[in-house]
Amino acid sequence: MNKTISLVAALMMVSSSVAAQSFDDAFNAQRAMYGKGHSFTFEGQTYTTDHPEEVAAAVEANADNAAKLLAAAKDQHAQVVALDFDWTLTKKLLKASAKALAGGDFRKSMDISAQAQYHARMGMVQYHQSQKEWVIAVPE
Amino acid sequence: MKIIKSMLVGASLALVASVSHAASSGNTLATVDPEADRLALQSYFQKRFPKVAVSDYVNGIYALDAPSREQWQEIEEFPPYEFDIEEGEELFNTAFANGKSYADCFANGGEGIRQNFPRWDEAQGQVVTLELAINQCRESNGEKALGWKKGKIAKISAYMASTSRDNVFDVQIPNDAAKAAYLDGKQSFYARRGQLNMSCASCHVAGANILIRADLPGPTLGHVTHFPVFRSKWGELGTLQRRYGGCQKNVRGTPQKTQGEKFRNLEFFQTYMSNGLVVNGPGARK
Amino acid sequence: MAKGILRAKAKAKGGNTVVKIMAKHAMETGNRKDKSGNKIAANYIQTLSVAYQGKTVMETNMGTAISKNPYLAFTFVGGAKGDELEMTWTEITGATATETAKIK
Amino acid sequence: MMNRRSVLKAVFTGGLVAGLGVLMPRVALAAWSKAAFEAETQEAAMGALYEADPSASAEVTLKAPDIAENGAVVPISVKSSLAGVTSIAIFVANNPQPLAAQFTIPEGTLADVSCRIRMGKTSAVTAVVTTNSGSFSASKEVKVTIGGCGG
Repeated sequence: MNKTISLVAALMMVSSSVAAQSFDDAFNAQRAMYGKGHSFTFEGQTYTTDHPEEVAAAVEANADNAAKLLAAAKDQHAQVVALDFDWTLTKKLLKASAKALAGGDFRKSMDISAQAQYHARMGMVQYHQSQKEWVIAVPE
Repeated sequence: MKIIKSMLVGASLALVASVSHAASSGNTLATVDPEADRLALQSYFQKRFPKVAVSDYVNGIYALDAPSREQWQEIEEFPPYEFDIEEGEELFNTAFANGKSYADCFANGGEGIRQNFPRWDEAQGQVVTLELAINQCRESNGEKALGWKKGKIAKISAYMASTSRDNVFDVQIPNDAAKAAYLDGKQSFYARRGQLNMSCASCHVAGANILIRADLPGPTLGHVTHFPVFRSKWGELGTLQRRYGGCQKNVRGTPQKTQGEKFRNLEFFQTYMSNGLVVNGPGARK
Repeated sequence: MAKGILRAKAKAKGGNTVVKIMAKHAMETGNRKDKSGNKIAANYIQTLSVAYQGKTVMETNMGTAISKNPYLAFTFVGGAKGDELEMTWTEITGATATETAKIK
Repeated sequence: MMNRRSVLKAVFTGGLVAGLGVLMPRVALAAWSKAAFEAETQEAAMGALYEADPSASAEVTLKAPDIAENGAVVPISVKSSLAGVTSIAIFVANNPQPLAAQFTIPEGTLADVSCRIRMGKTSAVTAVVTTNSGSFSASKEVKVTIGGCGG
């Protein structure tokens, strides 16, 4: 369910960006179609559909790494909160991650942290896009 | 189901794209022209719904959708907010501990003045909404401020609106500071936010009368005229800014502060867009 | 006299009287649960009857499917401006009251 | 609000209605019928009120929306051109308790009533008009949607 929502959001990010067939477009389309862990080629190069946060989380699951990822996600979240552009789900994700960490489920905590950090980062991307692009929605 | 959802959102996005032109009114303090914005918005809706009279937009979605209009008219036969107007009148006329009352805080004893709110307050250097003025009145008379979203404040606001029915909205932008607040509100209205990446305009300009899941969003023209509203969903009366918070949650964003600067500026912009239309609050909505 | 829970609009028109009544009542069905998961006890208006000059002109029995702030509209033959209607309601709890409204 | 006497009275009348119900189950018109209002199927509710199943009639007009704006407040009107109408009842088949309301129409009151009902989900809404010569009905499906923002 949550995944679907971010998928929709990702799709929408695509349609609101101006340039055609950029790497971001291709990435987002592939991601929307296949989810994470899929490979695709773009201009001769092979890429995966993982978000940077997911790549960062693809390390050994232990207390130390989980704590680091959670801290990074919280930091990113604090930045988007300061812009007044945070998404409702992120707070819940951070809580869920902390709970998993406390319960010793490091893998789960790390995956959730990655998702939370991605949300927070996208919120910031959205903020900056909104500042520039709000004008195009105004009727003439 | 999930696919349908993304398709619907996609459809409304496509519409956004089709109305995206360079606006004649600018996005800087030097170039922004509120009156041009207002006329552009009116002509946008007139082009999309040529059969709907501008004056009918005070009825929100019911100006556009006949089946829901019929149900709404049945509700308006005996609207649920009548109890709230009565209670609001009582609250309004109840004296504070110091013997003064709301009537002492407002022009014309508080009657028939809804159309002038929100207004730019030069002394305070900020936009003052009717609800803010109500609480400022309380605090200056040594009373505790009321909660912003529902209950007493909404009832008092509803009563004050009811004494102003058919008065024409006349929000003034007297100087550059006020214009800056207007511009900030305009930007808030058109800026996308939340996980669903939608702006107020996604639903209430481009998306007006287009199904978003099972709902038909109302047009922003005339949007504020009928507030506060008794929403069947709430089962009670609520203020405009309560609804703002709800909308921001609907697009999966954390709501901004009720009666904070952002929301007050948004209300300033949105009400200016409805200048020339009449007060018909309080209203009943689904 | 304290105000009751009923509001009525009764209008004499062409020999008939059109009556619209709304009651301020939550109409708890007994099917809802509160935040801690306990059932909220049913409490709704069961009956509402309207009399004009001692004669019953409408009697309504209501169930759980009636909306919050119940609404009732009907028309009876006769009635004149200034005359009074007597409206009696009874809750499932047994509480009951009679309120009046003038025909306009 | 509620005093001891009214509770006692309620218990007493409640008992009386139940007692009457046993004796003559199908004629309790004016009294609030526990059997009918608390029945969990439309069949049972109708069974408690009517001798025979009501027959569909074009002379019963049920006005209800195709799609309810909000299931919590659905405006319903029932009218009939039949002669000698004594009562009108409204049923919502898919509600937990299908009988919504029952109106007794004395002579001199028009067979034309409006009310607002709750609907938990999409359902057939049936109006039954009872006259001296039997019971007649009209039905309509009313869709209830769960909205994203409004409902």
